Amino acid sequence: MAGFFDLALANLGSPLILSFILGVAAALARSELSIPEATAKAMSIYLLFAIGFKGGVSVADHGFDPALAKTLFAGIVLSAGLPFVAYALLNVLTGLDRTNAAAVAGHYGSISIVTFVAGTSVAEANGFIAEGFMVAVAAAMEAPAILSALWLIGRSGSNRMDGTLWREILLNGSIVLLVGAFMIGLLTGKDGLAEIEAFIVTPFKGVLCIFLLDMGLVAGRGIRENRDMIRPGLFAFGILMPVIGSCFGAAAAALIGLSVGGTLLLMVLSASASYIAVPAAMRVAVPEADPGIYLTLSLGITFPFNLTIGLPLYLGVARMISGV
Amino acid sequence: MAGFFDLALANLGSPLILSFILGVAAALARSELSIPEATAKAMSIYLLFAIGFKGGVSVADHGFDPALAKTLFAGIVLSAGLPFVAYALLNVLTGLDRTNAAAVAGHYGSISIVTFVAGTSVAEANGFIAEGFMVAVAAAMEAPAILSALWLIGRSGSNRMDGTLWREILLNGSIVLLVGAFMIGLLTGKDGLAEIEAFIVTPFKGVLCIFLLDMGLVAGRGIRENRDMIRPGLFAFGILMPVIGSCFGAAAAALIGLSVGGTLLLMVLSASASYIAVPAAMRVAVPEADPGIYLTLSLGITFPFNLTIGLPLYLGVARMISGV
Amino acid sequence: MAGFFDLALANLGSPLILSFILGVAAALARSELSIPEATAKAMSIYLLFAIGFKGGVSVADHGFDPALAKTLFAGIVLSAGLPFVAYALLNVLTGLDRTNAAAVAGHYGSISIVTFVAGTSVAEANGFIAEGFMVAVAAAMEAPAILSALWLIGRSGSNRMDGTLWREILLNGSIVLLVGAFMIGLLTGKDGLAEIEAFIVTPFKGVLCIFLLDMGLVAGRGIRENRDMIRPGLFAFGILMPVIGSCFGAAAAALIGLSVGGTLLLMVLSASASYIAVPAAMRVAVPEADPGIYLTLSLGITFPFNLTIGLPLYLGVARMISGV
Amino acid sequence: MLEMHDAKRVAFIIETPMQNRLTGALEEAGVTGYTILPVLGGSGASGRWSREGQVGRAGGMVQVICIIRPERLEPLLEHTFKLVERHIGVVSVADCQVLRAERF
Amino acid sequence: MLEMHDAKRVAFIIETPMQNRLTGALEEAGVTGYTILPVLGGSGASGRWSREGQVGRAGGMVQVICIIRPERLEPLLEHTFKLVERHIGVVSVADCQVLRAERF
Amino acid sequence: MLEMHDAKRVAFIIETPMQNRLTGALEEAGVTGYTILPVLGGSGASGRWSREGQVGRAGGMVQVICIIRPERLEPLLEHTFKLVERHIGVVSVADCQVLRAERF
Ligand SMILES: Nc1ncnc2c1ncn2[C@@H]1O[C@H](COP(=O)(O)O)[C@@H](O)[C@H]1O
Ligand SMILES: Nc1ncnc2c1ncn2[C@@H]1O[C@H](COP(=O)(O)O)[C@@H](O)[C@H]1O
Ligand SMILES: Nc1ncnc2c1ncn2[C@@H]1O[C@H](COP(=O)(O)O)[C@@H](O)[C@H]1O
Ligand code: NA
Ligand code: NA
Ligand code: NA
Repeated sequence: MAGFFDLALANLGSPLILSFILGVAAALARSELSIPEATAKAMSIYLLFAIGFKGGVSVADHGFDPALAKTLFAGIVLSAGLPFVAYALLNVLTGLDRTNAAAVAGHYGSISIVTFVAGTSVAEANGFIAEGFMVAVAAAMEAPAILSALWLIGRSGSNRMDGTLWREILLNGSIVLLVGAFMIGLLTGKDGLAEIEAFIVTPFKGVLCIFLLDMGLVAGRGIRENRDMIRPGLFAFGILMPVIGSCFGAAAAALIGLSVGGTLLLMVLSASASYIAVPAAMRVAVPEADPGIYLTLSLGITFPFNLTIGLPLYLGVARMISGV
Repeated sequence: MAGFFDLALANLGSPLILSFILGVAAALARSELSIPEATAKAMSIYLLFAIGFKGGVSVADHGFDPALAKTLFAGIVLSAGLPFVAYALLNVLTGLDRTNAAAVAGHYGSISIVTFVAGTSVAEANGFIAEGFMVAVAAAMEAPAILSALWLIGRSGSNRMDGTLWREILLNGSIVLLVGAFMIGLLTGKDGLAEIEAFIVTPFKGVLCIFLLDMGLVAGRGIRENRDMIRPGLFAFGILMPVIGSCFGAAAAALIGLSVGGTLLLMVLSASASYIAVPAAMRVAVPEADPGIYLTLSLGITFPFNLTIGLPLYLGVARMISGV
Repeated sequence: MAGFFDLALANLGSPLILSFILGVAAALARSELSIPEATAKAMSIYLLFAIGFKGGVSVADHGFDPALAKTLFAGIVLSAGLPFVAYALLNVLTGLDRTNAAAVAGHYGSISIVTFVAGTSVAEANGFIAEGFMVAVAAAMEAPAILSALWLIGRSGSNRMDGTLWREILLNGSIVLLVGAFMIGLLTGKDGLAEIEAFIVTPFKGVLCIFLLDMGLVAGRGIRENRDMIRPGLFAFGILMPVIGSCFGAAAAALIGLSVGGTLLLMVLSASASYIAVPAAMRVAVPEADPGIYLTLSLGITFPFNLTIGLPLYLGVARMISGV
Repeated sequence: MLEMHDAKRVAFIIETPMQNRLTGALEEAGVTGYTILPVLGGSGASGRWSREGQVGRAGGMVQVICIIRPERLEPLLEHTFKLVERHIGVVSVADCQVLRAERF
Repeated sequence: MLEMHDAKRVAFIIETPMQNRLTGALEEAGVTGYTILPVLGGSGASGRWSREGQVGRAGGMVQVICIIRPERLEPLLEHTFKLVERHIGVVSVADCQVLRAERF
Repeated sequence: MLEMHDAKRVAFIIETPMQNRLTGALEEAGVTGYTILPVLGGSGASGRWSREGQVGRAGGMVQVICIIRPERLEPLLEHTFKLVERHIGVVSVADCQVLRAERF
């Protein structure tokens, strides 16, 4: 436990988390500080490209790992299965109606790529390098949860999906960029990395700082405007669900035999909730669900929780499992 | 004097100043070259974050300096007091009415953070490192001048400020970012800096080049469109006032006993005029004042003067005072 | 020939080209991946500034080269002359009317600066450094082709140009930035470069990757939306014309006696087609010409061809000519 | 004087993820002319939002404007009503006049 | 045909620093529906400006649009007049029609 | 009630490279008040386009809006017709009302 508190403190004292906290504080104080939309989009493109590319290079470097297929499969099962866990928990903790509960549940099966990136940073800072293919697992976990959410809404759910929506989900910008950059990294390997390392590796953490500052501003604004909505039951769900999700992730990682870094990342993917791909799909397919609920939960509660307390917690568990 | 000319030439021959001149020239020639608004905002966020962070790290590194409180106090007095000097000078040199004169005066008590950043660059290029807390002084000097300006406009001035405006001024984006990054730097110290140095230190000067190119474009456009407005009296004020301001800054620095770098920066803060925080406040509280006058003066005359001639001049004086 | 295939494969396997291909593939698959307009503009400003600056430093470093004036002259002749070649080829291969044929022809006399930048990258990757003044040649080749195009449209062509349009063409953003940065590099030389090298040199290739990803997205979208328009004759023109243009460039380079790098770049400039300066001028002066035709040709066919097949081909020829 | 013709200006304020579906429905209704304007923020029955409070495209909105001949209004509204009805947003119609009616 | 209801479309072009004050005044006047559009530049009695000539938010403008029931026009204008009168900018009102009048 | 005056709202959707020429023509026609709005994309006789599909300024469009006194409409349209006629784009005119007519 002492180890966890040290980790948690070290985590909280890093420029990354402090930048996020600065953002939240500024938004709560109603400062007009803001990052232009184009800049935020540019940073997220940079982060996705960099992390995808590095993952690909790492796979190229270590050769094909039989765990890759297993982890991909586990990721898809987790993404499709966790919404059912979340739905059950929501029924216990909150009074959300079926539609809203299902919509929220879908978010928790899917993933937050920024939490994943922050997890990679924490892993590396503690000397654990994850399997490069975890990037591909992240991409694979984006979409299945959406299907489960629609199934939970009811039979009519399937009618809500048309071909266009399918294409939009499977080819959404972040999946294409992540997988595309992964493939480029895989094809060009260490030589390719050497060419653009000064761009995608060296300044990475600094860019992530500014990006987390923006996430803090957005999360803080969400909290401020939806504070009436965050009743105790929802709040408890936003904290409990990631912890429960991470346990499923940890179990899967232990079964597959992932490294400490890989275990941490599979836990993080399971624990994190989507705030880009799933909300966009829900707006189209389930317009009657209230975005104020699912965005506030995933962005205003679960994301900050994972970033500040979740990450060191999950790392502690990942180390325990691996006995490191 | 020979020393000053060498300095001035070296300053003029740096890529930073040449980029600014390129921008002014392009705008005067009516080229459609322009930097997107989002990019300019992103660069200013980067510069504020970097300079705030580095200031905080430097304070963390050198420990608490008793001069900090004194300089903060001096900064606030300068910011609140210089508008009265400016107002008197405007009455002598120009025929501006009370409202416009007071509005202009407010700008000269407050500060230009880009001039401050350029001053830091010049100080470092000449081997002088300023006290890290000067960043906090810069933040403290943004707002007091606004109060003085409103007081100068007359009794009714105080009615012009409501709670919202107060919050907008004190929590404006650049103050929050500067102070927030300063605190992060203070908390994380050298270790934090090491993590993100490749982002906030290494490419800093290059980003500043492009930012100054943009400032040149904006200043040049302002000069072109308001050239009728720049009568000799106003022009003389735009040049004289920064020199006078810098003398007050130099006197305060000498009293406190700041280093050469710190003296230079307090002079620069006193000499520079706001073109972000104060204009925004004036538009709300004193809409009848003409932005064409105060923006042209601060951005079109004083900013270029400080950047090209002022900086080497102030550095010469700062070295003289310190006998270096 | 074996040498060419090796070169072509190496070129295709670089992260730069793979990023471009990723962009094209994403657009063809109708992914909603996109780079914000402000970010794309910011990257192009960065690339132009960096390449101009480095060119200026290189000229400052090597001293005045008598080949400079000759190459500038050759560039202007190529830019003004190639539209006539293109016009003749269009008449043979396609059924375009006079106006559209002339508008297309103008694009092929002018240049694509991104192709030029990619050419520089390929040259350097193969150990050939081009003459620094090639940047100035690129700037000089932007505009003359527009005059030839207007002349081809007919007598009335000259009436289409007013003073405003002249100024817009000659002072368009990319010319001003390229020439301005070149001058700054020339004035500040190696010392100036040292100050901002970490910004304009180190991350250059990485930025170019993301920029080419965006170009791929734009080119792919253009191909998708205008696929009906691309009949065999136009397609053949889009492939043949750059090859023919490059031969003229090679001949001029051989006459002047440029280095391998310089020869490659003059070939690339001749082979590439404008998609910024010339389309803007055509929209104003020849609104009846169809942008769907000239943009699809230059951006959807010739640009990808040059990037993937053209560059290694031209490098092979440039080495052959120089016997290296 | 230049001859002007009566027309209708229909303005949709609609969520970004619905944009392609709306323009698709317009095309089905035979409307090929429209313009898409960016929206910075707004407020309505479903609360307040601003573009700066967005990560990704989920929450943003756009404005789609079509200028059409008066007789096309009814089919246009009918083709788009299903989309508009289920989703948050606003539709307004105003009279206007255009030159060159043959283009609409 | 779908039933349409008469409404008023009020458009304010106003300086960015006044945006929150204007939307606050709208809410005081009981108007909760509005949309904010970006403005690139313009020209008026106080001269010309463009978004590219801006550092910071001092000089920019935005357009705020509200669609309201006709009977709400007068209170809306009265509540916002003070703000609009002292500051540069333009207010225009036009007739329009909306579906689903109950939402306005 | 605040007194309102009749006015005309003219909206031009026009290619970005023509923007300065259009505002110049407006100024020649004695119109000094106008506002320029960004346009994200659109579709018309000349096909579809979107701002994301642009490199450089060649293909983008903007919307220019002028609110004028009714009697200024004719000279305005006459001065701008030549520009608008040769280039792609749309002009529409609508009735509106303004406060403070002396400013127009
Ligand atoms: N009365 C109105 N006037 C103008 N825009 C509105 C109005 N009502 C709603 N909107 C816009 O439509 C969006 C969604 O509205 P709603 O469906 O009412 O939540 C809002 O965020 C506004 O941008
Ligand atoms: N007649 C008008 N038509 C359209 N926009 C206008 C008009 N007059 C002023 N504006 C807009 O309002 C801003 C301020 O106008 P003014 O208060 O007249 O300086 C201008 O920059 C324009 O964006
Ligand atoms: N009927 C229309 N309604 C609204 N915008 C239109 C309409 N027709 C054309 N536009 C706009 O004007 C641009 C050029 O139109 P066009 O000249 O018809 O190709 C289009 O891309 C649209 O942005
Ligand atoms: Na999850
Ligand atoms: Na000052
Ligand atoms: Na060419």
